[in-house]
Amino acid sequence: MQYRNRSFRTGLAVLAAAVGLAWAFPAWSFAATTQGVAGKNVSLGAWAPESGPTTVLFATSEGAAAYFKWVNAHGGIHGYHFNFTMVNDQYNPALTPAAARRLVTVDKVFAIVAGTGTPSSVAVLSYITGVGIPSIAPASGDPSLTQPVRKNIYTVVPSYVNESAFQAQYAVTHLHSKSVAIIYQNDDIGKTGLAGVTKMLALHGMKPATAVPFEPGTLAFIPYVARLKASGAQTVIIWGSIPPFVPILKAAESIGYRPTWITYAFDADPSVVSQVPPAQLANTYFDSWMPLPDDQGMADYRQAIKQYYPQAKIGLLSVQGWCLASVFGSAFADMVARRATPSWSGLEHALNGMKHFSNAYVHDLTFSPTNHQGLPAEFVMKYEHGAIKKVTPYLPLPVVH
Amino acid sequence: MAAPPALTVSGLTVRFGGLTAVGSVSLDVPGGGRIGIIGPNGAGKSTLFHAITGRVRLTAGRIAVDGRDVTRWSMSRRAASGVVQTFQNIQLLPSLPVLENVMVGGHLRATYPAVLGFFGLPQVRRSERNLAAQARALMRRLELLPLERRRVSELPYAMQKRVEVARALMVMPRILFLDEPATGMNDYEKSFFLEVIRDMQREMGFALVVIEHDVSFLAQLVDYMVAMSFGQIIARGRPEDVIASPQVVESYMG
Amino acid sequence: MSKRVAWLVVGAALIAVFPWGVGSYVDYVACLALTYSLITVSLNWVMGYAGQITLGQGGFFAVGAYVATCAVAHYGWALPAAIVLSAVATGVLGLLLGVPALRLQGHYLALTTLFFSLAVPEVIMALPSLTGGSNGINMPGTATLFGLHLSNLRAAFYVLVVLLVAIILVDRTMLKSKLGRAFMAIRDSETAAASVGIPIAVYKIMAFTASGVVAGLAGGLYAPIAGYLNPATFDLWLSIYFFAALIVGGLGNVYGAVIGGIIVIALPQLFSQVQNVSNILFGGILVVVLLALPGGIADWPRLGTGVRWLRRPR
Amino acid sequence: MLATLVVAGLVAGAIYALVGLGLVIIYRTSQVVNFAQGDVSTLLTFVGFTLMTQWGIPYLAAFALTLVIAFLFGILVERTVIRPVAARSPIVAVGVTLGVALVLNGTSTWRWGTQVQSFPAPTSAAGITVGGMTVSGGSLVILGALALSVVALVTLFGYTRIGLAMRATSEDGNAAELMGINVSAISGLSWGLAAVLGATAGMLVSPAITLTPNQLDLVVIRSFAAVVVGGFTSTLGAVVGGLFIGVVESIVAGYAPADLTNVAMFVIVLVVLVFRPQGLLAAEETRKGLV
Repeated sequence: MQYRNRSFRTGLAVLAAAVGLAWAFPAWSFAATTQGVAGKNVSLGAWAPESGPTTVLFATSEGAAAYFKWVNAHGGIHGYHFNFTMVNDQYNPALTPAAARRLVTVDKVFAIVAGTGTPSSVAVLSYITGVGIPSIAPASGDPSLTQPVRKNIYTVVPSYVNESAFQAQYAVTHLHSKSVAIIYQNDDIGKTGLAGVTKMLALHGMKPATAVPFEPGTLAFIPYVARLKASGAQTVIIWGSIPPFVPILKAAESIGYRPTWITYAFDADPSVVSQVPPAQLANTYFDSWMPLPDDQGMADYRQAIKQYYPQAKIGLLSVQGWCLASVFGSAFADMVARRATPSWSGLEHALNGMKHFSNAYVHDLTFSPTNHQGLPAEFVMKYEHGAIKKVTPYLPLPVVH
Repeated sequence: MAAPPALTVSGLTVRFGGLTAVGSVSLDVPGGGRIGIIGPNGAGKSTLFHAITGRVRLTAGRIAVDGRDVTRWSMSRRAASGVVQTFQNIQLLPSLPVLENVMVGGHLRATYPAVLGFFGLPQVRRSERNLAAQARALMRRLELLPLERRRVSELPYAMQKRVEVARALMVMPRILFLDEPATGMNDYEKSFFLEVIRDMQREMGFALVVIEHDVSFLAQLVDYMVAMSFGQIIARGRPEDVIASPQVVESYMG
Repeated sequence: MSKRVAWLVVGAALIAVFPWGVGSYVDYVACLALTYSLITVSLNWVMGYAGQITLGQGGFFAVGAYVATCAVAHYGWALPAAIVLSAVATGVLGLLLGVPALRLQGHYLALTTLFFSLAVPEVIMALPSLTGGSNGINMPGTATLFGLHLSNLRAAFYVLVVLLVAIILVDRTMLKSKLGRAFMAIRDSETAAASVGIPIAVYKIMAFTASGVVAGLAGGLYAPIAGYLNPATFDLWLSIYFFAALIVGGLGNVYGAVIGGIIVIALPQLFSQVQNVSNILFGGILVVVLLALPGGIADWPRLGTGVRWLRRPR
Repeated sequence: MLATLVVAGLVAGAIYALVGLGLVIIYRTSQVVNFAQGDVSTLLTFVGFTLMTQWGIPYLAAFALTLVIAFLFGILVERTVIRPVAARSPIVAVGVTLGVALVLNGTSTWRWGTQVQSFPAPTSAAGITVGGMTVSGGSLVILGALALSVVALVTLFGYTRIGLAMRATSEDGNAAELMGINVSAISGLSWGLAAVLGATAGMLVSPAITLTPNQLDLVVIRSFAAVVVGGFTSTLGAVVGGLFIGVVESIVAGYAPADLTNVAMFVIVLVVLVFRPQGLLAAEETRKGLV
């Protein structure tokens, strides 16, 4: 019994220590309308999957962080320098509310930029909306973030519905495909993609030749590809967060199936592409709203990643973070150029003023008070003679609901 | 042997794979009787106990308690019918104090529905107080009372044996099986134990079946003895006769 | 006033003022930590007392949270009724999960229950019309617990503390009854338990059921606090975290379970500001604690022996 | 079609089996379920990746070197953090493996980053074509690796003194100790072997999937299913279980309308647990006589 008493006291001691520790956090105030701006220093932040099952997406957070470090090193934006804080939410929607509250009440950031992940972003929607802090360009294409429109949330990543609809449209109108199939990751991202493809095909009086779901992490793709082959589809759209592009194309090659493939530009990375059977690569189209990492215009990005995140690989995931952060950068520049001190309403005003806006990284972005979905323009690429080439100019994304 | 048997074992056989541990043993235990079992190591004595109490599944045979067939009953159900044993390798709850170990034996006599244990209702507390009082009474008889708050894992082996006996008595057995109770006891402890268990048996009226290697100790405790070898009963009768029988002497020699 | 009462008063006062001194961030973390503590305490009933290794707690948590949310969002139930429904549902599931425990031992049982926890999010994904599937589901903000909005984290904090204290009292009471003794007898020696007439099957199932009820209550409370559920929360690692929480806190000790639940939530928060090493630090601390204190943090009085023994391994 | 699916399933199943074998070997000698098996494999795959792509060591030499490193690493882990607790409490040791998993996962993330990397393939050979069905070179290597591992393990367990000692340890550690077998050395050896198997699986599967710190999450779950199906104490059971799950999964993916591969896995596990809880190939030792 003495032993039990002792552990009871242990409990109390730990409790007291916990209270003490927690109180040590300076976290008194309510979020003011302009917090996180001290002179010419601006605090920004984002939740990021630094650990957990989806660390792959952490590269996007690193890209955003690299952007701000690069901006700071080059004189800032109209003299403003940025301190970008990433808080690990492990890609767990139960922990994102903690991360968001920490950013808002402890780190007191001015805005959240490029918070990563769909489940995470949705989990804090009501909190972010309630606080009113700007959340700019989350790394998620979930339509629910901007429908309905929330005053302080703006998205840049094309909604997965529009994106997949764009791919289907390209298959039908440019490739003149008579039958289009989709292979998609069996989760919300994949299913949203399926919805976009289905809607676009319906506009052309078509239906998917087949729709094949797969689990993230699947090893053997031959069964899935065999079903695509059996459907006789001429064009196959590959959909997922980071779709297993190489295994799918290898599986297709091994069963002698060569349709035209359409996939997202994450897969156009040279190191990925080098593993694809050449005969399949010749039939593959990549779409993107971002420049490729090797583009001439991305020299700053490449230098910044090498300098600040040498462990990270140059690739489209970190390009994404860079581009998303650049939209914030442009809006911030626009706000302070009008001699306005940074404020939430000022930032929202600047964003709402973006009409067919382009900067060095993002094209044809349009926001308005009733539309917070930027829908940047996309282009299509293809590998020819070992080098990737644009096969279309920037094309507007189709609007489907 | 006029009294009706409390326990009837007939044709009890236990095989492990190809090995016959107990081969067709039959045995009657009269109510209130005292039976000793002797035999060399590996004779199947403990296996016989385990088959009777339900720890080991029997291959063939029949077991009846007061005429009721319990052959297919689980160990806990047999315990509820009064078939209780202590173990050669002690089976106690090492992390708990002595008192709790003994009180576990009163499980079936805690009268409240188990689920009420989550809520400290008066009825639960009353029942627990009664159990504790009964456990302490037993512990006093076995001179365990000063140790009531000690964890059993801290006790010497002979004391642990005693705690196990106290727990078994707490069940209020109809037939009590003691498997080598005197192991690890010195002469003083043995004579103390002998006295206590005799007294308790007289008071509580249970039948006693004891496995023991210390034959002279056993002879003082029981009035009927059975000798086993290679899973068979090779002799039975009055202790002095069994001990002296040539088969028994030979089985120990061989 | 005895020393113990003084301690209690100090503790109660600290808890009472706690949510007012910290911001909503710490309040949220505290609520999450208390929820985890509740579940770890329930896990302790099965693992610490009844000695059955289980990784099913994540599944219970998920079912509890989703049942409450669906009952409120789709069927218009009042929140208290919905939470009770959660507890009933997880209790039934616990009862079913207890059945394999009758036939399986040790790590077999652990893996069986792990597959239960893995299957739960699959089922959630497979029923999108009910659960929102992978899009997740919102608990209506109008739901209140006897007038309390649990999305108000301070209110939620007090509710959780009250529930946790109540469950600790139940735990203490149970240990002093034949129920607790039977659980521990089964843990220490099933042979001994059976030899005194304890029906092992009944008690194992009872442990799983009771544990399910408490984990379901915790899930039901978590739903309105978080306001949004997504199957991504209830992945493979969740159940393993509860397991780790109990081992680190102290198997078989209710205060250890509480501490463990708090630690697995609070400790990673200390490293949550990204430094690329949060997993290394968190994992490293787990390993070091277990090496120094195999009995968990609640075993700290024996830290000396642990360390000494660590210096000179077997 | 069916033949293609079966072969594809066997290849995936071979990976589950390789990881599962590691789980079984460790469990048999130390009664510890090793939750770090996936992260051990991944970290070592990254080591191999560095040897091949950054140090420029030829594929085969780097592969072999990685296996040596794996063996030593497995022993190191067992020595430093598992052994001190395993003998006292296997449950606590399981908790330690969780901590190890986190540390190793964090190390992979920290050292190699989170970007998708591509791991060199063992062979670019086109493979063989039988009756219009092509089996790729990579697939053949995976199947060959499993066959080789099984032969090696069977030889080790059945025909060498160390193997007999390992078997004796898994039957009864105390008795083995009394017989003069150095049980703790055996436990270290089993961790070394498990790491070798995991590294093999990781390096062979990585060209097919992509190399990331969490690449083996799904594989590990399937491997757990494999050992539950096969029997947690049976070496052969892990192989049969892995191949069985791989094939069933492949056939389901090829014919079922929606993706029911996970459902199929749960059904298999459930059926086995209900009708043969100790697994298809393990001796009946998980049952108890008391209840």
